[in-house]
Amino acid sequence: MATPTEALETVMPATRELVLDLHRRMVRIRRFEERAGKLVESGDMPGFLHLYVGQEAVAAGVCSALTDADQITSTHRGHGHAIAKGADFRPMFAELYGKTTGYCKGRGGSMHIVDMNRGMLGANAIVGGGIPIAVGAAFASQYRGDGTVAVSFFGDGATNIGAFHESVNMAAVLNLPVVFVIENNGYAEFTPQDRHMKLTDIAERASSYGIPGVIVDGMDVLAVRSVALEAIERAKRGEGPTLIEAKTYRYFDHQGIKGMRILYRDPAEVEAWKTRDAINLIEAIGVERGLVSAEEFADIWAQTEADIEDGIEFARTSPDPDPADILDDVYTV
Amino acid sequence: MATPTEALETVMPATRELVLDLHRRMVRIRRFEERAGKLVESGDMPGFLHLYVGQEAVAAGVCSALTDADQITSTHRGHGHAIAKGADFRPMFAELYGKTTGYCKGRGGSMHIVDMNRGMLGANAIVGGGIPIAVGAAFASQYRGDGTVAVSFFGDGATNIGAFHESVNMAAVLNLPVVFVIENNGYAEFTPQDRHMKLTDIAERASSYGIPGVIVDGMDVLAVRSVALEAIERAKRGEGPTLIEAKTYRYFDHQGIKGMRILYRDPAEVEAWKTRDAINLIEAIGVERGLVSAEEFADIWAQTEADIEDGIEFARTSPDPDPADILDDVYTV
Amino acid sequence: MPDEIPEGLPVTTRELTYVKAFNEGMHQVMAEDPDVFLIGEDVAGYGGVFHMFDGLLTEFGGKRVVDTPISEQAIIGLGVGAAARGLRPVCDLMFMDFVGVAMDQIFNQAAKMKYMFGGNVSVPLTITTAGGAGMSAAAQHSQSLEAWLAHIPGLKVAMPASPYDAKGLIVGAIRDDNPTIVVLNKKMLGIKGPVPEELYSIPFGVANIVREGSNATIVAIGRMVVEAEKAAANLEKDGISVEIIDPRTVQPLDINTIITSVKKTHRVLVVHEAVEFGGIGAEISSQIQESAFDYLDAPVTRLAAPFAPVPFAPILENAYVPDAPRIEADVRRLLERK
Amino acid sequence: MPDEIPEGLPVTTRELTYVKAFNEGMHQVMAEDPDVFLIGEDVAGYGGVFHMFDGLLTEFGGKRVVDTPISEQAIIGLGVGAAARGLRPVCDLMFMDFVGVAMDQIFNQAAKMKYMFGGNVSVPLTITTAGGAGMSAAAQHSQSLEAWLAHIPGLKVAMPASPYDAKGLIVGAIRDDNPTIVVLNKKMLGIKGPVPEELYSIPFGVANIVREGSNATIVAIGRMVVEAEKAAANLEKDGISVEIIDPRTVQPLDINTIITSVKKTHRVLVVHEAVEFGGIGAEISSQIQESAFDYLDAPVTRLAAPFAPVPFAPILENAYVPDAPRIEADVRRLLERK
Ligand SMILES: Cc1ncc(C[n+]2csc(CCOP(=O)(O)OP(=O)(O)O)c2C)c(N)n1
Ligand SMILES: Cc1ncc(C[n+]2csc(CCOP(=O)(O)OP(=O)(O)O)c2C)c(N)n1
Ligand SMILES: [Mg+2]
Ligand SMILES: [Mg+2]
Repeated sequence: MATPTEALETVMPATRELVLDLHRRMVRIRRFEERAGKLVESGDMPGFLHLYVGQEAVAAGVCSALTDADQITSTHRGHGHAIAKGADFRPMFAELYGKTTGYCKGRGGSMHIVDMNRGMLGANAIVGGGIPIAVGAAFASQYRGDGTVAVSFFGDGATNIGAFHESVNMAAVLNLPVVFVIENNGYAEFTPQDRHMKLTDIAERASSYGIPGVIVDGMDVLAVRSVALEAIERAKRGEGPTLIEAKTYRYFDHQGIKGMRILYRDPAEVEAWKTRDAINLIEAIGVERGLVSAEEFADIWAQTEADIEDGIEFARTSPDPDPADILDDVYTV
Repeated sequence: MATPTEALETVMPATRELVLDLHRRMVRIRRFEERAGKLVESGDMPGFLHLYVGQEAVAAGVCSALTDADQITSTHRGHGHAIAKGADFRPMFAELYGKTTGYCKGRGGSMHIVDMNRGMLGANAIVGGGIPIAVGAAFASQYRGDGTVAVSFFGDGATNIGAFHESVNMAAVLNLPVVFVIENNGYAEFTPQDRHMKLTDIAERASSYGIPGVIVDGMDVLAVRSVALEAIERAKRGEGPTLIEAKTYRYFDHQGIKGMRILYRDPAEVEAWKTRDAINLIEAIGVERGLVSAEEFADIWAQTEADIEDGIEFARTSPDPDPADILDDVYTV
Repeated sequence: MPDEIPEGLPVTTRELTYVKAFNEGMHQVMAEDPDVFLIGEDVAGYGGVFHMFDGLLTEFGGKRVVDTPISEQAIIGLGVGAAARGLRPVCDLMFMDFVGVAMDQIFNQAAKMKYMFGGNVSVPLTITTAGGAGMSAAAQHSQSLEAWLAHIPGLKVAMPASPYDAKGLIVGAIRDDNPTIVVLNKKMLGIKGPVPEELYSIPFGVANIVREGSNATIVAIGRMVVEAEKAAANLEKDGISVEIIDPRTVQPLDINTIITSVKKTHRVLVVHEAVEFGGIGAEISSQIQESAFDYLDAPVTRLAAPFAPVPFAPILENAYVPDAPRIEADVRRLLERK
Repeated sequence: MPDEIPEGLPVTTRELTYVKAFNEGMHQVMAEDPDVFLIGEDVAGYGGVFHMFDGLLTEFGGKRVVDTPISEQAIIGLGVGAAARGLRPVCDLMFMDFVGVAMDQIFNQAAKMKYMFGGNVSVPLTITTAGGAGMSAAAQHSQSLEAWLAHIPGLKVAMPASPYDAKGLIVGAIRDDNPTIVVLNKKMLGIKGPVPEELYSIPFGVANIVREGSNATIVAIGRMVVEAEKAAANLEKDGISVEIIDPRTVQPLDINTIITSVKKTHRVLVVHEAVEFGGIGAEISSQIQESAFDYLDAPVTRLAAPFAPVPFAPILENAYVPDAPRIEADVRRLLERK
């Protein structure tokens, strides 16, 4: 059974701007996911979703340390990474609704959100599929010497697939500016970590590649940002990749909000993790340190709400794709 | 540049029978390979061969610790494993000649030697291809509770491919009776180890799977046998897999005897390794300890020579396959 | 090869869904043969993401129903090794789209082992997976890749198109001494049909004449059989009599049954969900015109997906996958051809 | 699409081997475009196991010519990521048989990215590999798997059948803004033919009429073009005039050139090295009878490998791969068909 990382008082320094920025990224993810999840479950939206709720600090912390020129690759659980990287709600909702105004013109849906302008090189429906692609993006950084880095996000379960192994080793050998971020939420679908590997700390796998492995409290967004910054600086200095393991948790089911057909997780475990909710933690820090007021945090929630309504409205009223265009964009012509 | 393992005086205990047995296995491999290599280079035999000369102690040491009921999987460089596991020269040569009397009735050739009666579950022309198959053989051992184990042999280069990672982790999680033997000869084709990974000791990769990793001098057949025995006993006790790294060297080129089109290895490196030749070492031990006389060793060489002549003669005079049978054995009917 | 229903056995038939029928076949064949085991991602505790394996862990225990890490190469490879040692592994691949990460073990190892090893090894491995579009699952979770699999000597490939076949073909696959792959269709999981309670198996390579007819033949693969039946029912209203052939397995392919039908109807439409170019329909079409050239009153026609990945938006996906109206239209066009 | 030979350019032609022609194309296109890099196993220091990449490391240095660990998923995936960022990676897969370990990156990632991402990304990735039998390399090092690749929307597939095409198609592939795969034939590496010194590229989707004729058409893929030429030369002695079409790329397939020929000759044989069942010949055959049904005097005939893995023994392998005598015999049979 997964247990929350020990409740550390975060010791990371923070500015008012930083707290607001990180909080905004996380709240935007949280509310987007909750709404999107409901829209699918009510049948308003097609398909199915892997929701990121609970894990917000990982995407927010890492992406806050990146610029638009830096690239990320993501997973089936990719909305959080896209939003943290700066994706807009309008084309995101439009994509989930399968509209022409969506990030993929309705072709991709939830598992393929992309935003090339923001360095979001795509979600991926194949476990491990995005990892070598991030290595390639980092290769381009090195080739061009443009000072950018790439980050690949993936789950604990993904670290058991061949593509992970090949990619991290390749990046190590070629000394590429890439950061590998394991979001260890304790489960691969319904299989707990102790049934899919014999390690507690997946960061240990870094030693197989001769690169640093770092464990971080994935509920502490400041801590995540801090280790990410270090890894990114290292990458930019030409010292190669880092493997970061963020210990985190998803509050909802593998797919959708509440599908827990079987009790593969103890409800007490879920509750225990929620006591260390990343958004609560940053709000507490902001208020305690006198950096941000409760009202200001409330404003972010409210603004997010308005942005979501706007995004949904935009998506709903956007045009459907035209089946006559079905063969467009198979090839670049 | 690969350097030979420090020249340790072997401290392993040995009996006369054991020394004779190990010596015989190694000499049989050495001479088979040298002859087969020449037969291909002279155009007498079709195809191409990856020769095992230099690495004999690994196959001999490990396979001496196995019974016919134990299973092994092998690689493109598989003759040594087959011979060490007890394969006969006649069907081996016949297979290399593509004859019906060969181990695969001429269908497989050098890279697919199999001997089901001796637990040789096949060479493999895909790097890493045999590793999950050994895991499956070990699964069968566990499923049946028959007390057998499986061993997978593969090279340093193969430890960078996805199948290696998935297989070792799977075996660890399922606690299977399998032993993974890395034959680290310092090169993947023409690429030295330090260009294909950032580790010196590949055994360190064991820690990624929560299993023991062991390094052994791959030129010391007694030492190899000893670590193999320990891993096998462990597996049989139900304690799961072990990753063994045997430091060894191939004397010939990646393919064939002398193809060194480019100087990817320093000739001095080759010579340095030859000073610790595994067969010389066991002969020295046998004589020094008064277990086996020089004449007895010479008899083994002579007997091997005779067996080789017999095998080649058998192969040459065996019938070719009949093209009319080309569709036989695609399916079990 | 066992018969479809063993003779003399009492047959009690009732309605079951496609996935329940499959599941019943799994239960019965595992009860029959202790060498059968199931391994894959979330097949044990969770019963498989499509409920395909519900109840198996409870009935047969953790030794025979095994959850794994996300490691498809190792899952299939484990099956190959265990099968070579005489067990009868069922390895689940969840989505057919995942063949790409395990392809080497499927085509270079499982399928070739027997031949390459001179007949010395049999590999009675069964791979289960789910294919097909129509679930808004987009490009990497909706594919039909049977053409790849059917092009691999040594492998057999089943595509059940009814609950009856879902049960009979999984049993047939597991009892078969060769590597087999059974491709369920995700959109058919809840479709109901009559299924005998008893254990039975359907041999590979025997097509099903789903409906007899005289004006045209439709060869339909997987879920397209259902769409073809709807089209045929509509065409019948206009007095057009359509024969529907479901090959059931695309490797081996029961071309004889198809040829017999075409020699009777002289016109044939081949329908599948996969993209048309290089799809299994191409092979079927080629074989038909090779064997029944002089009987054809019109070219063999194919209806399949356009040459694009499966799009997400429902409106596009609906346009992408062939359906009854388009089958009907194509049959009418086929009949108009002089 | 660039022309085959840029107009107005002086053309100096001399004899080169297939592999040298390919190599020259690599050199010239890398000199032309600094965004092109090469990555793969032993492509740098060793120049590739088939000498395909000889001299590139020396000319372009270690930044642009990169050796890797044995990690094909990461090699192709690295290419996908770098291509998405605008570089033009050439990723070598050494043997075509190895596609199985990298298939996911090829078909689910490289090929689908553009479409799945709504057109927002182009993936100008080139994969190089070597296929074909005849080298006593057995079942896992001798395959022709172009039918799989041609069935993947988003990917383009070239199979050069001459030194001229080996150079022109690798250049065309690298300049193409889509993921492409260029499949050299191992047994053709030493074959010589005229090759212009200048840089030129052959666009994808344009067939080559290798030989004009009137009695029958042979559509031949890869090395089978050479065998078809031998057969045609022999048939000519008996006054039989054969037209040979080499599609050069199987995706896209220049069906128009084939159809035009068939409408002229009325009889057609399709030849390839891959196993017949589900091979690219099935698609070609289907399209021919769909588009030229009324012009055919005989069924479209296929000649390809039997449904078995590639056997090792030379006597079996020779029987396995189609050759000139069998092509000749099939053309004669085709002409006898009433
Ligand atoms: C190659 C492949 N295998 C299996 C799946 C099915 N699948 C989707 S998500 C998932 C679990 C992933 O676990 P993890 O990497 O821990 O990510 P998480 O879902 O926890 O975020 C699985 C098995 C897949 N999409 N791709
Ligand atoms: C999947 C795959 N990739 C590449 C090859 C080509 N290849 C054959 S042997 C070899 C090197 C293997 O190196 P290693 O594992 O160290 O074994 P060694 O040859 O040194 O015994 C390579 C790259 C292959 N056969 N299979
Ligand atoms: Mg997880
Ligand atoms: Mg090696």
